[in-house]
Amino acid sequence: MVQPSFSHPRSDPTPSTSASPTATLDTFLDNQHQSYFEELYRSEAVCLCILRSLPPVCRHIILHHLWSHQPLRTAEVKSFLQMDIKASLQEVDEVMRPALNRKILHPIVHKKAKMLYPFNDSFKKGLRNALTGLGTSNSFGVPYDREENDEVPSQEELVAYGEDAFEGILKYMVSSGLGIGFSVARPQSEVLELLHTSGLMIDPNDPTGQNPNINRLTITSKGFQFLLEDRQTQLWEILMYYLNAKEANSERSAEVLSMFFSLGCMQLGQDYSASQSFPRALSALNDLAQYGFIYRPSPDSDQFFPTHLATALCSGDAVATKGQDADEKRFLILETNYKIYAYTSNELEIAILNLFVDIRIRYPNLIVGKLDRRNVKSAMEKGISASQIISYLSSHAHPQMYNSPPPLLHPTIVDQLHLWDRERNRLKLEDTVMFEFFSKELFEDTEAEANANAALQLALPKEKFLFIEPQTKSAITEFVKERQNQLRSGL
Amino acid sequence: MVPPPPMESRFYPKTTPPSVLLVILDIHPLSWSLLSSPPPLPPFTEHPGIDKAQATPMSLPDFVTILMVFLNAHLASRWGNEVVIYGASAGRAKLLYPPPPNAVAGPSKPRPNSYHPFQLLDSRIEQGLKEMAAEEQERLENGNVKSLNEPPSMVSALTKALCFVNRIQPSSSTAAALIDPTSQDASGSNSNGPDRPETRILIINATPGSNISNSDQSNGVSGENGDDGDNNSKGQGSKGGQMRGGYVGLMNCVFAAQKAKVPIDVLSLPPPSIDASPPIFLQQAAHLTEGIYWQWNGRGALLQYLHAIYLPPPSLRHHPFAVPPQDAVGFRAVCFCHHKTLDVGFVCSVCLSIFCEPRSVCLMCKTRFPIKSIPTLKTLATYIEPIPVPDTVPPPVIQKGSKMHQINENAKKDKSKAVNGDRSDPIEID
Amino acid sequence: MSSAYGDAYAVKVTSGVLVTCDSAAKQILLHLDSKRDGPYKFMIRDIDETHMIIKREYVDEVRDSLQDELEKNTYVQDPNL
Amino acid sequence: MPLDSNYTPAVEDEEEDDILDDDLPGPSSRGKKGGIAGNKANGKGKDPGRHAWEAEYKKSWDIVQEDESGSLESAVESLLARGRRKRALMADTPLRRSIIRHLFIILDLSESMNDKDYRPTRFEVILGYLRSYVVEWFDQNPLGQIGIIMMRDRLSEVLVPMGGNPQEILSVLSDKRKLEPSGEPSLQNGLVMAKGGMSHLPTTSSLETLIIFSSISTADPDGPSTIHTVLQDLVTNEIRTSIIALAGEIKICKQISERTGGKFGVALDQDHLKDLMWETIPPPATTISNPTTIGVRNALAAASATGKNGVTGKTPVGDLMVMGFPIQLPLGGETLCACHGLLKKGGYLCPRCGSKLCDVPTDCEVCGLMVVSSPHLARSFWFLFPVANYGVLAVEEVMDSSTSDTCAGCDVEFPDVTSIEEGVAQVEDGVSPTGRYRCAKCRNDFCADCDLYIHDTLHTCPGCSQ
Repeated sequence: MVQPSFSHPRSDPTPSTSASPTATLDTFLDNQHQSYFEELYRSEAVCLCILRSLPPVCRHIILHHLWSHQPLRTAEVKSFLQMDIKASLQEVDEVMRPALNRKILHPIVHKKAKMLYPFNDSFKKGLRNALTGLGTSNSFGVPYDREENDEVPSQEELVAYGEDAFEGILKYMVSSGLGIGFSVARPQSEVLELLHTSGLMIDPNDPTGQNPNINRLTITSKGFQFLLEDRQTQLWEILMYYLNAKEANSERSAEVLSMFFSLGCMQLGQDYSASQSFPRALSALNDLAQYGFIYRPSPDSDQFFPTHLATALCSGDAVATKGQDADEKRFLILETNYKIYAYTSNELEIAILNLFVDIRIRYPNLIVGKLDRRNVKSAMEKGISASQIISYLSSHAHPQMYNSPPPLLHPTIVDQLHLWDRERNRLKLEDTVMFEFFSKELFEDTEAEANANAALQLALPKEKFLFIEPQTKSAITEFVKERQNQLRSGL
Repeated sequence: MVPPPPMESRFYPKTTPPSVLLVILDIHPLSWSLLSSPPPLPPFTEHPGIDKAQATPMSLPDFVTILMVFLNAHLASRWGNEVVIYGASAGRAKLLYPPPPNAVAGPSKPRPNSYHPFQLLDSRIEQGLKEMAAEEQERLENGNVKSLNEPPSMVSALTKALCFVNRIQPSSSTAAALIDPTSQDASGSNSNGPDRPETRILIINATPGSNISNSDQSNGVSGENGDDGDNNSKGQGSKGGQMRGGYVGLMNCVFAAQKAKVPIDVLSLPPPSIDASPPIFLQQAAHLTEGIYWQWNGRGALLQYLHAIYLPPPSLRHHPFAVPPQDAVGFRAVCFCHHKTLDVGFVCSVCLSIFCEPRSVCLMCKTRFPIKSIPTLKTLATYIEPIPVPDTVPPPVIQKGSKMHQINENAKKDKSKAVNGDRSDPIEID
Repeated sequence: MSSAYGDAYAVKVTSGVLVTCDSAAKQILLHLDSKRDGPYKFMIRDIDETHMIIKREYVDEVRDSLQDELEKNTYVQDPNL
Repeated sequence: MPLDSNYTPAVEDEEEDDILDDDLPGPSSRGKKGGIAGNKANGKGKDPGRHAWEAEYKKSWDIVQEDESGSLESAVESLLARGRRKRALMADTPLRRSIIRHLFIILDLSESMNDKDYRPTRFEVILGYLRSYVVEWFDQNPLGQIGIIMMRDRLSEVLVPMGGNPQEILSVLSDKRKLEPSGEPSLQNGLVMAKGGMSHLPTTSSLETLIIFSSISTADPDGPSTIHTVLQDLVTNEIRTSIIALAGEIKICKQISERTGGKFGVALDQDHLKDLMWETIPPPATTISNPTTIGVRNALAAASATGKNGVTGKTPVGDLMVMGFPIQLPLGGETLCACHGLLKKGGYLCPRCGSKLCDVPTDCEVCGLMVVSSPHLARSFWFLFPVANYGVLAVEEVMDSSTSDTCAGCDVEFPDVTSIEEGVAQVEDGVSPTGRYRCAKCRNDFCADCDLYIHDTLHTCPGCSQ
């Protein structure tokens, strides 16, 4: 029951998030079409970030082949990977799949059991330009030429600004759910709209979700799960919700997406010119300001500073996230006796901990609490799953915890959490109609029929019981009746 | 609950630790002039192993641009990857990137079409190279032309690189280990954090021949009479320093790298047409540290080769990727008396120092050897002749008559020195 | 039309809520049901080790009472200790 | 023996200083800091009359103490300083060392190994140290061989026969079940077995035994031969016997080690135990009296070349050995090897006769040349060319001279001189107040980390190699 993914990160990377932070992004991209990518790959920044989002092996094969003129051949891939030359195409495909999904390579059936993977030209060009710096699309942001004398916010200020803005939103969500009142300003209405449409928050008085009163939103279980994600994932989820909203309004989202990537490649502390960097995505840029991705000295100025939220967007691992750096994020020590020591004074983190930890002692910079059944189960009532808690714990584990032999979290605790999760639903209840047969053949015929119509819930051949979905009752009874007649007439 | 990861994910790692690439770039002016204008004919025509094809000229600026793209690719291949570059010029080594703290941090304004880290790296490399070139220039104007005859001080660069590695990931044998004895198991793999970076060193050698031994042959005559001037000008440390910095130093670096599990990759630029004998000691270094040794064939395509051979981080190299097949490695040594590269040598049973000819007293530990055995050894020495070796390995260099003569007088000198028996600095023999 | 008795092909149809659970929970349910009487019994049919059919109207009640029963049997450490 | 002077009841009781920044110098440091060393002896117990081994057990983590400002800086610095002082002696060690070593580690596995004065037990600690010891040993003595003998139940048995493969030894050391301590040790049996195990070995290589003795008594068999006769044999066979006692100083042990030219030490605590063990790792200086005759390998080489065997009447101190440096073949096709006559991939080519050998170091089957790969020799070169110790730099020195502001090794920036307050300077001698250490030769400055690294591991000064 001990999950392999909870073991020591070096032995098995990505301990906390079974999915990478950009999981939402990946799923989004995988569903896009050729044209969409063509549009994306016009920007070198996108090519760079897409390349980095590939799994290492695939990534290196791409880089390996980037500068050669012929298309990549399956034989070559096999030789790179020391595969048997007779290895099946699937194995190669398995490795190259991410690149194919991103339309970096266009598979062409060469001979039988042989494939050619020519590069997508725009990607190849884009990546090469990214490496050589010969691009023309200004995708890395056009710096804003300011006068010498006007003041520039320091990196710390930018980080602080970004943190405040984003944590403000999170705090608002938390405080809406729990009694704890943060003195937080309500985010702008657009943000609330997004939170609502994304289903992170709902208006309890408005079950339909048609005309919610966005001032009375409360957090949903989905929202709680959102809170437990690490920062990287949260950012991308928000961005993806934003993107989807745009799509819903049938706007072209490619520009916006490529802007996200460009932001991710920008330099913290540097100011850029909005109009020249993103001529076609200005409105989106303004929206991002509300989430603290960028900072504008004055709302209508062309100058903007990306905050660490933006610049860290594409840095695959949260460790690279400036502002809340590694050891600031790793404050949890979890003992096998379920005691938790959290070296943090961050209101938000404490609030999140409070979701499933029974906080006993609270010092200025230290929280001592206990993972106990009552709190964990109450958290689970809120819709938080055991694995989410576990991932939260392991992603915030104190460096000290890495010095003890793996797994990072002690199996007993992991198991106990899973057990508590199990405990909640020991009953599986489903409406059913039971058919009780006496003749074997009739039973079997009906079972086959029910199976064919996917109406079967459960079949007990020994007792000759058949359980089927209620809505299919009539159909099945019809069938049974005529079978009965056939059989009866049979004798 | 989470399903167990599928099979292929165990075969192909999902992520790799961030990797730090330390590049040691040989910018010896003579070597590069040789590379940029290759000689019309390969010197060793009688050697079967080399093809007579004319090498494409490769000038330092051309190569540096290629190198920059490669380094950008390294930075691009993973977030958190880092690059450190040392320049090794004649007898000197210098850190080129990251810039020294007091230096101006690159261009103030980022270019709209280049990723800022790339831009920083490239501009800084250019700047650093220019600085070094300038320093070389003034060294020449200050008149010590002989300094050009010194080999590029790879060793100095290597030591600096290893010190750097030691700083970013200290070995377990530091004060911390002294404090707690629990970290005393043979597997010293106590990592203080989720992912510690993996480091590797890439030596880009431009100097023909095994740049330690043949340096002494290259500046053989001039070096000899130059020595006195050398000694009183730069102090006696230098000569010994060169010798130690040559073979023993390199070996020490290799062992240190082995301990730190840092592979040393070697890219040897001089194509066979220029240089029939590969830098065997760099080759040994690569072999002993499980690095990759590869010699350019002088036919361009360096960019592809760099990406193909040297880009994958160590964690991916042996699996799933494969390292290119390595040549035969000559485990030759350099004798302490004349810095000759030896196939068969005479070794002091006490201190294991290596000599190219039988002698009565060990130069290092002053052990007296039995007079009786010397004649037998002498005769034995004459038996030694080069053996037919595979193409991949050069035949041992044959001494010219003049060289022989010179060595003999060296030997005399040594003997006299040995009799004086100053143990202060055993290095300053010859 | 022949009576169900003796007719090999007769089929008995009952509708309700199928409960699937581990045998321990099953036993608890049986126990709960045994304590009720008359119309308040929720069990329609006990099928096997891990299945039973109960009346639709009792579903929530059953679930809650099971939870209570489980809570009774789980030791919760006194937070003040 | 110098080592003991630490442990004899110290005479001077003055400077009753606290053990807070106590740095437990290895015995080697005695030469330089005799005062402190002597002081350590009674520094353990407060009352002067007590012997060191009577002192209550000091846990190693007690040594590290926070200074009043609550930081560990001073403690760590003292540890560094201790390393520096240890090296101070290394630098002027004689150049003559016997490289080809054969070592028997005689391990006391008596009941006493279960004592808990070392956490968790002596047994565990010793095993842990031994594993890293073996690795380190082979690292510095690639041409040497190690065997392990264990003493328990008054018997001695060879745990690992003399061999040059650390992996095999480690594997044996790693399974504890076979090594369960029991009974009493018999020093005599252990030594006899060791002697027997080394009788066939050439005396050109230095024969050594390292005894880790945990109990305070030895239960030797009655009979004609006593431990003293055994001791006599050891002396005649020049088997250098070093003894590290965990419990206390034992007369016979001290005698043995003194007579055979070994070292004797009593471990104060885990750190010190480690120091004692690690001191036996670098090859021992060959004493003048020790006549190493011509080795068999060397004789082989000579004989093969010139029909007569090279052993001469008068035994010189050392001898020139003819060694060939092979060529390692790539793992290409399979070829016949000269030593086994088997088809094998890879292998080495004898540089003289060109026959293929499976492994080095070995004597070439065909021409009898002793074939070693030069790295094997090169491993021992670092103490032929030791790196001179770096001197500490006082604040003013840095002030006046135009020094670079980065470390010549790792290019880390030095702390700003002006910002150094005097408090740190007096933590330990040998610690530079400016955090700079200057090489006397090349006048380059290094940071403390590089200083440690260069002298402990790298053995090459970045500045001097320019």
